[in-house]
Amino acid sequence: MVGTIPNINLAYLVPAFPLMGFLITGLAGKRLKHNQGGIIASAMIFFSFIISVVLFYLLRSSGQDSATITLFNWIAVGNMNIPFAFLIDHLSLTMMLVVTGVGSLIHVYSIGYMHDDERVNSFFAQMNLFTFSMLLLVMGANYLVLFIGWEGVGLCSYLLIGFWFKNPAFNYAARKAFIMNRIGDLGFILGIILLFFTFKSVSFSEIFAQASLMHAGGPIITLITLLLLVGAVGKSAQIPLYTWLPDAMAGPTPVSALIHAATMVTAGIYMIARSSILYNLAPITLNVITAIGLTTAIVAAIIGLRQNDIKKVLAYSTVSQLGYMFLALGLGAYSSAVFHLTTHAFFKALLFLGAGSIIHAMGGEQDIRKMGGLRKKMPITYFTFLAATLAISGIPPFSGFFSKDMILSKAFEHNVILYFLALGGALLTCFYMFRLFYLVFFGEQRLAGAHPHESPKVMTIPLIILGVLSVFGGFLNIPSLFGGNLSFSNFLQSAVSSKVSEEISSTTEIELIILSLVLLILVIGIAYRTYVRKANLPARDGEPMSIWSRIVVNKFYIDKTYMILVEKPYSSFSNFLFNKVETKVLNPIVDGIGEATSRIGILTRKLQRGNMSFYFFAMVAGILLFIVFILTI
Amino acid sequence: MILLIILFLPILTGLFLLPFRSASVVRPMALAASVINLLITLSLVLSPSAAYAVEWISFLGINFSLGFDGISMIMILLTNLLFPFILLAGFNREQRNVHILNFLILFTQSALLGVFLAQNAFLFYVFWELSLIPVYFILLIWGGDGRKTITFKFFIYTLTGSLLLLFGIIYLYQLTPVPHTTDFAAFNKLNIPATTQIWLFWILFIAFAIKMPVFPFHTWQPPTYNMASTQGVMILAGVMTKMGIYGALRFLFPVIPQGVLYWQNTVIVLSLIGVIYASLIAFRKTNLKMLIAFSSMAHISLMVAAMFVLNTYALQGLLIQTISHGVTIAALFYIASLIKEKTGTIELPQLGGLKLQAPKMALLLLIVVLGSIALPLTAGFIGEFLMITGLFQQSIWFAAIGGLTMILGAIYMLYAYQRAMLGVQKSVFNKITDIRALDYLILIPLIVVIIGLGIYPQPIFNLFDQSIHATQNLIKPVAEAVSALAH
Amino acid sequence: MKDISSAIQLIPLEHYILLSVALFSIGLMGVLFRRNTIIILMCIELMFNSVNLLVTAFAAYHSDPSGQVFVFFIMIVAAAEVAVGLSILVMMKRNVDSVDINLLNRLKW
Amino acid sequence: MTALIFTIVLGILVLYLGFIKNKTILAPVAIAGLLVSLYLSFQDWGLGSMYFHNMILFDNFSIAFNISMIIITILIFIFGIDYYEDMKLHVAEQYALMIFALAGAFLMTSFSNLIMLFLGIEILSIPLYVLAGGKKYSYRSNEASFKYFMLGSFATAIFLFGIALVYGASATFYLPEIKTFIAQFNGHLPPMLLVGLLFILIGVAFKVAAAPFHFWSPDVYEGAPTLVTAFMSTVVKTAGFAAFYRLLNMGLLPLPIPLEKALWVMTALTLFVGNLGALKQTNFKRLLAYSSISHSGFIMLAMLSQHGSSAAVLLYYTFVYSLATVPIFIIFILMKRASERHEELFIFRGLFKTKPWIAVFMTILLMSLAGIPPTSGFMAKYQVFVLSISQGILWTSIFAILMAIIGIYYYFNVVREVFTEREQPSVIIVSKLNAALIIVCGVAVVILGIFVWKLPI
Repeated sequence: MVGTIPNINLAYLVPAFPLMGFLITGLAGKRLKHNQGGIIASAMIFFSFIISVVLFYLLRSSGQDSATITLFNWIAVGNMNIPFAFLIDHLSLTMMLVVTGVGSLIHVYSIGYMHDDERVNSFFAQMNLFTFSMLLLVMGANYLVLFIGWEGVGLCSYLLIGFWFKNPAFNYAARKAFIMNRIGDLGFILGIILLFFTFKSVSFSEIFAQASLMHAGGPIITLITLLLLVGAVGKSAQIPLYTWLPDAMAGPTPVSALIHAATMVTAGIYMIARSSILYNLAPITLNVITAIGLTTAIVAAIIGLRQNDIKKVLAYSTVSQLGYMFLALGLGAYSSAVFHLTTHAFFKALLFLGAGSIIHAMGGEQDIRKMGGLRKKMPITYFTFLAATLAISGIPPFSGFFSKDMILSKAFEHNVILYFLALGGALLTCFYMFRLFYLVFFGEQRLAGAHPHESPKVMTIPLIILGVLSVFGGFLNIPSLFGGNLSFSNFLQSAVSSKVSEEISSTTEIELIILSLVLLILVIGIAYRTYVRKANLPARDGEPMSIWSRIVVNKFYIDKTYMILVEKPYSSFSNFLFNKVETKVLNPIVDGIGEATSRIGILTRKLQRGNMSFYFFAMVAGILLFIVFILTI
Repeated sequence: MILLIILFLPILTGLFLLPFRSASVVRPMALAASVINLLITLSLVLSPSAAYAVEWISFLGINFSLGFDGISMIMILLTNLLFPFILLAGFNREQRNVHILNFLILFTQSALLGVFLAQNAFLFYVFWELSLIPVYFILLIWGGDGRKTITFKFFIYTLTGSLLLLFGIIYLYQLTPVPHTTDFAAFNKLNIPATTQIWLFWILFIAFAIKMPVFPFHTWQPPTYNMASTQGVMILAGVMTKMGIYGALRFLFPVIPQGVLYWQNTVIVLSLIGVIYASLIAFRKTNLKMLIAFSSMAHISLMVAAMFVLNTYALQGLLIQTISHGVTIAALFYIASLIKEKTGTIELPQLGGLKLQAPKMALLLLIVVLGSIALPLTAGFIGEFLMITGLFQQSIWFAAIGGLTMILGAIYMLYAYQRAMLGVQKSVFNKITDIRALDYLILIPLIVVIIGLGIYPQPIFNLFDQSIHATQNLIKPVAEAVSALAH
Repeated sequence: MKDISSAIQLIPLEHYILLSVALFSIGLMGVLFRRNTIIILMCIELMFNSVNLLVTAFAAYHSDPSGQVFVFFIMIVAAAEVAVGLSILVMMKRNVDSVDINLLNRLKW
Repeated sequence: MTALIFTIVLGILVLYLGFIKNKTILAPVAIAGLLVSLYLSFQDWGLGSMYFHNMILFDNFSIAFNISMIIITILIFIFGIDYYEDMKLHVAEQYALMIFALAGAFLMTSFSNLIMLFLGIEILSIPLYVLAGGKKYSYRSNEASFKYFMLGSFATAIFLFGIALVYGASATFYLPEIKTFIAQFNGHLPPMLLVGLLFILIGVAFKVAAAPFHFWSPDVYEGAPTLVTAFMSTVVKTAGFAAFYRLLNMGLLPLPIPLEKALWVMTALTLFVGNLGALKQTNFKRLLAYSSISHSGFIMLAMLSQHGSSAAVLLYYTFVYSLATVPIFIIFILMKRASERHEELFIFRGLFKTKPWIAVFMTILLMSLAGIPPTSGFMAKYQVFVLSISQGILWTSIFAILMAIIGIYYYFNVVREVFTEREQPSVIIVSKLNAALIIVCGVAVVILGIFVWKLPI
């Protein structure tokens, strides 16, 4: 009895609007007035946000968990039948709301931010295209439609990272991002195919229906989940495929906010949460996820400590936050992962936009060592940024606190060591965030000749809205501890089947919270002492430093390792193939045959000596030979 | 009868046009003819039932019998779809002896259609050779530098394969029950001892392997593509490579299933090697046309691999990829030659930043590139997805290696795109022009096909299913061979 | 006719065969090893005549007249050939002023 | 028979016409006469009449071959009109000698007795010795005729010796009787007979320039006047193969195993020498000489692979081969004139630029020689391979196919020259008649390739 919900077909409009926006802004191109493109684009996203809200209430009122709506039969081959269908359920609705909501804010913000760029219209076109693909991703009713969005967002991130295409470094970053994503995608598509051969279908409903009857730990399931995981790792920038994300900061800041913080990078989390039923069947995979998540969270946080580019810091923090989400997934706490995803969308978007407005104010300067004392100059940015910082650091009652706390407590349930590692990561996060915060806003301005000023309204208003969200966003999911009813998690229950594990007693939970709180305050204090009181700056590049910090500054040399282990061998091997195999072996063989033949030809010609007695000899010889031949044979 | 029209309309038009020397007369009429042919073909798609057969050389069992099934139909569709654009590519361009050139192109079209329509091996062979002759002259007369030697190598190399094929055909002919015949129908009924099939396989396959080309029979290809004129390379890469695939489907699977089975993995491995090999080389190629040539080889190799796993997914994927690859590669080469026209070079290091002056060209190139790296919602994705699915059914490793095209293709294609279009602009390209209406006329429809089939491929699948017996003809014999081995 | 053949048959056939084979070989050797065209022509004639002898002998032994007829044919043809050959020889002498067969070797390869 | 007699008379007539100093009438008369004998040959179709104590048998086989040879000769004569224009003296002899040679060819196709075969070969050869030396003061022509004569008469001697030995063994010159005589040994022939047969075959093989008895042909073809070369490489070769086939078919079937093996070796050698010799050839006439050797190889393949029933293929092959070769020689003559009497391949350069139509037909003719569809040359090769492969002769066929590829290589070498630009384009004069005939031949070559029917011979 799916699809009986009245007006559910409105769902078409959700992706339709951004698509329209893409076509309009893309095709109209130059013909549009300078910021018309931005307005149209933002409006489109906003419309689909409205529709999503409407859908939300429709679903609520209908009392159903999900609705599938099919556009047309996409691929029907043999016994493979893949419709182009959307699935509207609580999970996808959540994602839709996040994508369109945060998305529209960022679009509005971009109107101001990209104001001076001459290719602003194509910028918005690509942003809309991205939103469209992202919506396909979250709304798809089967893995293949999801995959469309999956690759679509990859493409858009490629385009937008390389938006300022004159800079070769940016182009490189864009290519790197796309290819690393593609590596993941290969695993993903193989996983989908294996799914198909296992379940004879790729649509969520059928697969999960069958999977719920299977028992855990089957090799096939493990393989499937691992393959899917490869895709998620690539998309969500986890170890070992995370290096593209920091480079992706080459793109315009709104892009970083929308794609590389709020939405695209969370696709992996979404996909795993979506496949929760499968993952519950594969404990091994879950452990792998936990390991990946935790390491990523901590390593990225450590690297973040020593970054001096404001966007790089945020990038690494994104990576580490995604690590937390993976951790949650690994622990089977899918809903908390999605919850953290949501809150993270709020405050990380806010952080990026704030950073954007700072960069805007500083005239394109991104080095936090050159900033400082912006507290007075740009109060709105300051306050919103503060809110976001507190949120990401997990200070109650800011949104980050609730989501992160859930994950931590899950970790504690699972294993104490896990908990402390996670907590350590959280403390690191707190430290580098406040380092950033203090360096930027406190002290006195260090960059001479810059006249920082508060950004225009079109940029600040989204900041404020996001600020509000990141302050109160946590209240969506107040744990029973604080008299809440985990409304968010319950809302998701129907879509994702979280692993049930014994609740820890509220007393221990209280203790844990207090512990973490104390530590956090301590960390903030240290940060304050170092960067505000002593006001000592991070080391300049080139200054001598200890091995440890050198390693950290060089991001554990992972980029270099990849360069040496992958890129160099790749190109040299392809050189070898062409210069040696193709030109030295294959071509010579073919040409050699021709050459040999013509050699023989020349010899045969030379046989024709032109003098008679030789001819006589030849004939007689021939005759004698034939006589011998016929008489002996 | 309608088949006769489809078959002979182009060449007759070409002959009729020979006396006219002015381009303004020849080109439009040639174009008109090919468009009409396309329309007729489409009408045929709607009502797919036509055949034509007369005795030709009775004492040699040769009949002039035309007909088609899903596979041929798709090939014919591709041919007639591409040729209008190939002819269009000649418009507004400086060409010597336009009338002869257009005649040769139309001649090629007829020959190719003949290959795909023939229901008789001898007829097939005749057209197979015929298609080579005009192309040879197109390359020889209108080709680029070093055409004399390169064209010659290509010609001889291809003919070597063809003559072995001829041997194979005659061998099959004399195996048929008296009175001997060369009809495919008779060939399909043969059951040849396995030992024979095993050696006969290569006699027949080499010709196709060279045409496609399969590693390591590909050495003629990159230089030829690089040297060929725009139209020449569009024909070569767009359609002629498909002759090999079609021929293999026609000859190998129904006639010598056991041979196919015996060599299946060999060929698949060879093709997969080809995939990796070509992709890797393409990465280091600085000459754009060479690069596209190698990328084409990579794609074709994947198609060959898919062809030899021989299950429904692979076949369907193969067929849709046939069209997708034909269209994409034609568009790619067209844009490449546009770049050559505008900048005078095709060497990537000398290019760069063209997007500043020619954003539209950059955009179109990007779309085509995305099509060729099989982004979802392009036909390429459907094709590669299905083919990889098919490979998966054989072995997950085949699928994984075949799937590497997704990554490697992205690597070299995007690299090439960025080197040509993005980055800082060279000062010499300050005043190059963006593409003109004519180029739109060629590229937009091709792109529409690429994306349209990516969004809604079903028509092609249906077309193929309409002649489900075609699938049966291909799969059943091999399946039987498998079961025979089992017992 | 009758007594001629009987007279021929006084000598056993092998002798004829051996003789004519010998003649033939002599001619052949001459063709191979001499360089003077005239002599080579002579040797070829010798070979013809060895054939004539052989055929005659056989004809007598088979007592079948067609053999003799054939001999006449051969003689006529040989005569014609020699006529042509000598004229060619004259031409050659005029052109290269020699009768050495290996002088004429411009046409080669 | 009447055709034969008439042809001889015609020869004498033309010879006497030489006394009239008006040489414009020669060709018309000769051609008209040949047309008459063509008509007469048609009259004999299906009669199978015998003459001279059954030494000559005009069955359909011989008549078919005669007709084809007459047609080719007519073609050559028509081209001759233009060719002999600038020649002052002795034109009549040229025509007359060719006609006599033709008469000899008739004998070679219709003998049923070794004596007649011998006479035919000689009547064919002796005029050719003279024709080859037709250019009296040309060194090369002289050398050609000299070599041809020397080697020719040497081969004749061998041939005669063979006949003598066979006669000695079998006491007859009649092929049917020889056949029955051989049959009684059922395979194990006495050496004398075997050697005799071998010598006879060698004598014929010499005429068709089968390796290793081919050495005369490149030199002679190059040296002889081009029109004579055309005549030799077409009519003479046709006659030679007709004789060869008839000899095997009437006299030696079933072919004794040793002889068959020997002939296979000869075939392979011929294919090899012909194609590889031509591969790197720069002189066009020599190229065609080698190509005719290689074609001999293919014909022998057909002839041997199916004794007795390959006559039709033989006729078809020789005819279409001649039909393609003659006009090529003519185009060669024209190009030679246009480029100060050079004979290398490069003289064809720029032909497409100056005379596109001639170039196109040149291409078609070369394609026919190379055996590429839809020309008749392809059909001919196809039938050859059908014969050989259906006899299970796989390896030789593969070998022949590889050789065919080499053939394509050198023919298209010429095509490539035709279609490449030339520095200073040369003026090529093509008389209307020649152009027309070239086109007719080209069209005929294609038509015969498309409409093929089995001849009842």
